[in-house]
Amino acid sequence: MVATSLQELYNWGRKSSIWPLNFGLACCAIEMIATTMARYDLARFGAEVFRPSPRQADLMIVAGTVTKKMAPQVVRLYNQMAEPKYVISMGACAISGGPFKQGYNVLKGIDRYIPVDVFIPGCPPRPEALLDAFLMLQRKIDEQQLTGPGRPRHLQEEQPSEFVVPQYGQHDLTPTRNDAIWHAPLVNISNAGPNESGRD
Amino acid sequence: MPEMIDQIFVLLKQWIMGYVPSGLQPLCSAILSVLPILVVFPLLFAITTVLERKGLGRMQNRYGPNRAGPWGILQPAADGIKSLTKEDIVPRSADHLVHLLAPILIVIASFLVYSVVPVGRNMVVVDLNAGVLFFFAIGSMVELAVFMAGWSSRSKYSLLGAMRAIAQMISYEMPMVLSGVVAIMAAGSLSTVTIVNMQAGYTGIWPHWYLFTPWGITGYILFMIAATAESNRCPFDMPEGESEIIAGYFIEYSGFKFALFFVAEYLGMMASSAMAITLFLGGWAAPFSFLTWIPSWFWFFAKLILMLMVFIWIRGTLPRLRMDQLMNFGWKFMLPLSLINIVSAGLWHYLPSGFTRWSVISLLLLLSCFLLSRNLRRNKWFQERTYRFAS
Amino acid sequence: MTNHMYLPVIVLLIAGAAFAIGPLALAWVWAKKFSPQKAGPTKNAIYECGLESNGDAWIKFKPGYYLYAIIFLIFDVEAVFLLPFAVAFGGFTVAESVSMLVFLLLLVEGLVWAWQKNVLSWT
Amino acid sequence: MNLEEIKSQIEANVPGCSLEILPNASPSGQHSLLVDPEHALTVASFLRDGASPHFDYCSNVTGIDWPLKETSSKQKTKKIVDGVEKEVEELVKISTGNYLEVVYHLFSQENRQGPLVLRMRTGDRAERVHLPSLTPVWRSAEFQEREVYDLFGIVFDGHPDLRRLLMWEDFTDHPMRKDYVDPDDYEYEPTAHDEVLRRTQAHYAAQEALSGAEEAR
Amino acid sequence: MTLSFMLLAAIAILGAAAAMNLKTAVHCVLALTLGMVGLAALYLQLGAQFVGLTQVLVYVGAVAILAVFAIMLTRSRTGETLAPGSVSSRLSGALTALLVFAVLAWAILTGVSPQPLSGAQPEASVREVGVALMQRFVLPLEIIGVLLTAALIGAGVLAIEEKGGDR
Amino acid sequence: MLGDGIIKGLAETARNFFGSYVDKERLTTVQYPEERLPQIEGTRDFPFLVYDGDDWEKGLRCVSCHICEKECPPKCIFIEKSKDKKPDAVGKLQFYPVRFDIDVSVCMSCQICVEVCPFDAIKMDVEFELSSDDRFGGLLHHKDKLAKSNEYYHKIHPTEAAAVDAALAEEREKEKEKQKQAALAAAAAAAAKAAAAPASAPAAHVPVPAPGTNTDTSAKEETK
Amino acid sequence: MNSLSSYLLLSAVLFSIGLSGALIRRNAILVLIGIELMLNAANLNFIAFWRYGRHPEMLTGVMFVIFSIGVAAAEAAVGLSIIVAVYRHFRTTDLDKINFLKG
Amino acid sequence: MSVLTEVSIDTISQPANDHLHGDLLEISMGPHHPSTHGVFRMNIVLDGERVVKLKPVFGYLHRNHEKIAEHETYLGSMPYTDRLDYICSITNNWAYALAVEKLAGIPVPERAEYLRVITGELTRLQNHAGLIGFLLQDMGASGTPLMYAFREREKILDLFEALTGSRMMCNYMRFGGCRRDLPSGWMEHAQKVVDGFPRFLDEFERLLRTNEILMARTQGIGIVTREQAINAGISGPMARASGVNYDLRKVDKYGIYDRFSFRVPLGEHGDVYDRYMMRLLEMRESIEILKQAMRDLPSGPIMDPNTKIRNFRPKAGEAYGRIEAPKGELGFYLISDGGPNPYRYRVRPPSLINLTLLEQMCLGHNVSDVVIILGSVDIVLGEVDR
Ligand code: SF4
Ligand code: SF4
Ligand code: SF4
Repeated sequence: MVATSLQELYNWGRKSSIWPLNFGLACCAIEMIATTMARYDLARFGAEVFRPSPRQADLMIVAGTVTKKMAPQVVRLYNQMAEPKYVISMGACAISGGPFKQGYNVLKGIDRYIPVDVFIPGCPPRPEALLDAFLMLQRKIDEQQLTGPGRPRHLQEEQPSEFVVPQYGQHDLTPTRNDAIWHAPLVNISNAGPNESGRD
Repeated sequence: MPEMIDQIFVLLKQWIMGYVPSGLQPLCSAILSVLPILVVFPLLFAITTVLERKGLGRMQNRYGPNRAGPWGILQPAADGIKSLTKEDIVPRSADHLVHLLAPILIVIASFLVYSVVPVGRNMVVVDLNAGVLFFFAIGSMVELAVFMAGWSSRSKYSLLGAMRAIAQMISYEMPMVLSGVVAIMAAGSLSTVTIVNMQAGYTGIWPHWYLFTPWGITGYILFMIAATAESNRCPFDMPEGESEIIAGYFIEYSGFKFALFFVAEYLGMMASSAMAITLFLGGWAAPFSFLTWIPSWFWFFAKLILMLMVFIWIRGTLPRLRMDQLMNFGWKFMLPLSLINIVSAGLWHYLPSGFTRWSVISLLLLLSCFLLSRNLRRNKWFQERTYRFAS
Repeated sequence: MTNHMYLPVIVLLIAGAAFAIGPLALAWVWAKKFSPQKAGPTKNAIYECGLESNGDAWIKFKPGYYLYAIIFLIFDVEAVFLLPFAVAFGGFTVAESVSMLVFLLLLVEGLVWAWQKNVLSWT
Repeated sequence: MNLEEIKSQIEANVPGCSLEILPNASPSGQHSLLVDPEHALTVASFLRDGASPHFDYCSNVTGIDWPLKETSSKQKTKKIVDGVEKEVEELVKISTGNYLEVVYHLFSQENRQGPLVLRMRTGDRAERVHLPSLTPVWRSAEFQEREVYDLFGIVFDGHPDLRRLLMWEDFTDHPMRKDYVDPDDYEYEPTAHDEVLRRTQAHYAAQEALSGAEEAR
Repeated sequence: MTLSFMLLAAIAILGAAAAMNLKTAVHCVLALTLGMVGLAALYLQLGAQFVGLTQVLVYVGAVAILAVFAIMLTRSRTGETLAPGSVSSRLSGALTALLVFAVLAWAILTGVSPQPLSGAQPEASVREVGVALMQRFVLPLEIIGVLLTAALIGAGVLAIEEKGGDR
Repeated sequence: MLGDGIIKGLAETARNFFGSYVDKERLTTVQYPEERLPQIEGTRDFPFLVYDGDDWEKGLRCVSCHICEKECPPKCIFIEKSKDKKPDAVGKLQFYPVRFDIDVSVCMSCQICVEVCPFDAIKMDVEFELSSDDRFGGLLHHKDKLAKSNEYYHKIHPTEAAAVDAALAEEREKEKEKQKQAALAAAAAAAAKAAAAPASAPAAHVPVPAPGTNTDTSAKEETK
Repeated sequence: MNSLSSYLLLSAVLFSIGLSGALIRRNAILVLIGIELMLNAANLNFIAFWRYGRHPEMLTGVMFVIFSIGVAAAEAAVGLSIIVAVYRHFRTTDLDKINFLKG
Repeated sequence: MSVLTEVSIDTISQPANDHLHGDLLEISMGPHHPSTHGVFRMNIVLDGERVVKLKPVFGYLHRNHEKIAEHETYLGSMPYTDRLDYICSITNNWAYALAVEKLAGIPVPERAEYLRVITGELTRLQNHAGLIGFLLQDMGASGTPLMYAFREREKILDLFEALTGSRMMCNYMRFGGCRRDLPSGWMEHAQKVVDGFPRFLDEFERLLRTNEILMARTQGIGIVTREQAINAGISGPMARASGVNYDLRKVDKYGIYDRFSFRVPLGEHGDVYDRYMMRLLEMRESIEILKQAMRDLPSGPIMDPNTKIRNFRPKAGEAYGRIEAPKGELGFYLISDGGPNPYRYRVRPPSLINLTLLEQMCLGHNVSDVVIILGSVDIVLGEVDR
């Protein structure tokens, strides 16, 4: 009884006071800013306190293209945030490199280096889509357990709280992905790409 | 009956004290006087944060927090719970002990100043003979705490922020003290209670607040500006200037330690406002003689909240100054003006009362204000401009 | 008795300390019980805009800050003399007030000097 | 403004420089002036200060990669085969390119004219990639030349601060060159095409060796 | 010898001792402030409220800040040794101090005759201080005014040279 | 005098503060999950496939011509063409996609696929609440998720859908006409050839132009 | 031991600590701090004597301390300025080194 | 290559009269910094708070736009141009369309030209409004000016959404015209927005134009003289703040700009205040243009009928097309080899080149000035790094 209400209180507190990191990367950041503005007003959820220092922020909205040059900084910022911390990957670029995924300097998804809680597709996602994702994150937080094996990562002692910061290499970042958290799903090859007969 | 309500807390305390064995009486009395402060002001802090966020929202055509609890009033509670359960990070290279002590010290200092604030008739923790001095002396501890915070973090931005903060605080502490001196001269006491009592009378329906004298209003405005600077509020929030030095001296603080800085900032702001109310706005005295039936503590808090609203209003409007301008303003405008204000308060005392004294002193103050501000503006880079157009 | 007079202040001091330390202790307990602290090399490094910070922050600082502190110190002491004067001001003769004015003017002279020497302009 | 006139102006004032007008077939009609690198700086200063109109504004600086391109075409030549003169069709290899080029778009703000398109070419694409920097003449070239250096690998002599502009310092390639191969990081592409598909499949083949294929859909 | 005296004395001594022994200059200043606050509290306890608060205002609010600035200003890039000097100089210094203390303690313990409190608890109210200041101590006041101005200008001159380099 | 500009500014914020209680202009917030902005007709978010009729598998207009796949700038469409054919929206026999995937984690909502599709088979949706915590499964939209009915299309883009329907109807008419002509011709030919042989189902014999050839496209572009 | 002598004793302790610091520390700023400490020890004496003296109403001790604080502040300002100025010349605040450099 | 060694800030020698200064403090502002408008970084060396050296570091948003465009069709690059200067997608479209039209010699119907002017000027309005909001945000105003600016911006974005389907990434122009004609009711709506806009400007001016703090903060800061501005290739409002009378709408008269009467405001001092005022004044002129264009909008086709959308292959050749984008001269330099995709595709980004003088502008100023100087340049990282 006490444990559940404690858990409820904990979850309620966390979800009602998610302070995002003041952090924008590209076009999506403009929509992120628009979300905090009068018409959409992220402040209604208590989340307008954009903290410029990662120490005081709870949520990192990766809004925009993560280039390879920027990726180490993003990971370092994430590492420097205090637990519990969440990541919303906003926009096509942050999820997968998006329209720029063919670029040599574009990271194909920030989830290669840090764990992401919610992905928002869109280029850029509408402010409402960000709000929707934010609500989704709140729901996720609400479902988290304080104890037991199902408890979230930040409550588990053995789970890492910081991840490998990639280094600049001669041609690419090293490592190109963090294998501990990112696994490409296995896909049947014949389905992975168009078979030649299907093309004209 | 109005007296009853007015003194309800005092009576309550006396009633409780009646049940306490006499050996414990002093301690109990102390605890009972301290307890309300510990409850009321943090609560007020919480309310102020919501008010600020909602007020700013309204100024900016939006609602502000309205989801946590009814109308969002539980927002601070959520923030508190969140901060409490957040990880506490101390940078490796930081000075751990000082890093820990800084937020504690700043909160202690912010609380201590409330011991001399009279929040109502007969409602003050201690009526110190040198109450105002106590206020300033304890207030100056904040500077040290800020320095400790910025220095111990060993981050470049925090150090910059701390240096800015100290430079700013020491520059505005003088005007703050000196502008308070006029009220002390008039009241003839450093005791906050006496100062308020001196202002509690009425002429007709008009109160005897020091605000309603030329030197009083000057002093009040100077005091408020200095108080804004002391509590690092906009437009003097350079020490934590987000857009410049990220978060200033508390950049490396996380979790509840950071929250403590937040608390201290608001407590400091409220304390300065409370002192301004005490010195110039008649403390708990009602604004009109026919309103004296409303309890004194109500008036105090009404005034306090009003002043906090002004702080919020200013924050919602103004951009911040630059460091050198801030220092210039402090040393070249505020300080001389507050000195002149002291002199004019002295003159006021020696001049015969009546219209002459009013006009002479007002003129003196206006003139010096004008001259000083002209001196500030006597700058090529401080002018309105007209533009040409090519077609 | 003096001691009793300061008792509330002491109580407030302790209470203020408790207000600060209590939650910190609570947070510590929470961290112990539920949410383990996870220190790490990057996490506990200095924040500098997402880059690795190089060079120490504890450097020799610019003298500009120092000048203000000197003037402030002098004026602080001045205030110390001014306050008792202000308290007793009501009973003073003009001559006594003038002597305070002279004191003030002496210091103002220092201020004017500093002003003119541009000590007061921040670079 | 006429390119011919400018050319003759330059020739009159900068002795020894060799200029060439490169015609542009597109409807834009922006023909360009090829300058030899040795005299480029002098020509540039002349264009800014001496020429009429003054080209005081250098708007755009960019590089172009022309890799060696061998086109072969059939040509009929007369040849003596077996002592008999015959018309023989022969495959003639024409190789073009194999140089890097910088293009400057100059305008005159004073007379509101332009663009004057100035080009310089390097000797080849590997060794002789040095060109004079025009930043001393037009400050606006500073970042753009750095960018060209970064992306194309043209080294501008006389540039005040020639570092990579966009990529990190340890990066060794010049990605805007036509023969640049970008790093292979297509481990996963749900809708892969062409080259990307090939690479993705390679990754999957490696993965499949590890475990049984599993439907991700 | 009340409890409060013991406590405050302990704080003062602790602060002073720490100020003289810590390795980091900033720590020393912070410790000094602690000692000063302890002293100020002792003044309060002795009924000299105004003096006690002045002590806090001047030492914590101003002198400590100034000292901290001076430290920040004189930090050398190479880092500096704050450790006390050689063993011999340390020893001689400590011995001298001890000797002085012994003499003082002896004088106090033998020389001070037990004196009754003169009448009631004296209170130095601010008003009295003010009256005394303006009536009996006018001359010292003006002198201190001159002194302060001189100090301001003197320190300023030293500092302006400092600043001259910027121009 | 120092401060009048500041006071003007303060007055402005005060006006907005009090205005927010009375004036809609000064309180522009739309409280999203409960309130929504009115749908703007032209809005585009992600593409979807239009189908006619009730059965989405049968009614898909897409003929798997791979044009959109090739033109999509970030290459986020993947189509697998069927081996067999079935009649399409206009009634012609066409291939259909056995697999049609759009990776919305890449799609940049540029609408180029819509522009180039000669068959009005792919259109832009207004659905934006697609957030997911499943990186790989949640954001790769397959045919079943992409297929939306023509009625839905009418609901979200009424004007555009009406125009498309009109164009399609016209084409259908044309097609019918053509088929009729062909049938007539066939019938005539058949009649002329030999009255003995009974006319078998003529439509099945109509030669179908290869999908994806540009003949349709150019016609399409002119109508646009 | 009576109250007065305990205060005096405390003052003596503080004085000795300050003295030892002033003698032992090599950093000029810390030496100055030591001197400050000694001065304050003396102030404590004045207050104690005023408090337990024969004529507390004369306020002499208190006034003395107030002036003493003023002087101490002036001393600190000038002293620290001199240290900074010296630092400017010798690049160090280490008194031994300063002596050495001078000699 | 020896030149590759970085000229690191660490190698800056201490000034000779070292003892007269404090130590130099080297900090990096950005790439994660609240006021670098994205992932821009400046390595700053501070003496106290005064900037003695500043080196911008680019590339944190280098998205390889040019390389990608070499593999895309001409049409396929159009949506990518939206993402260059992601605040003003329409003007980017326009510049690109203009360059392609030059390259291939495509005429544009009159109505389309008008639509381009209307949308382009609306873009300028929302860009400038946003910019002054951001500038004041950098100056420390807690969001209020930015909120007001975005309130107006949202109205314009609504117009864009109704016309082009997207709020930010309009992808509106095509070679030889525009993609979509005005939907019904759009014009009335737009008229309302444009008519209401001066109200916002008045409000904004009341809020801040004569504000003492703003004047004190911005005047005399980050001065660029006329000659420097020209030589450094600075364009757009920033150049005009320095008194350079060079507005491509007047110089090139591209599109149909010679049909509108409007004025070009010019500054004298070239400081931050002038740059701020340039934007305010330009907005008023844009409103004038908008009013004229909306009044005169003719009917007719919006696309050149002979232009192909797919399989567009211009003849071999090259062209440089430029327009006056809100941030300055935005140029596209295209080389065609006759294939379906450009052989070389180059963007001349105004933001990047306007930063050329950043160090010079900031030297000797305060850290706080650096952020507003940067803010007044009006950069968008998508364009700076491409
Ligand atoms: S997803 Fe689109 S809008 Fe967002 S950053 Fe990438 S390109 Fe820009
Ligand atoms: S272009 Fe149209 S018909 Fe062709 S594959 Fe794409 S959606 Fe289907
Ligand atoms: S909208 Fe653009 S990116 Fe998305 S599928 Fe269509 S063509 Fe591709």
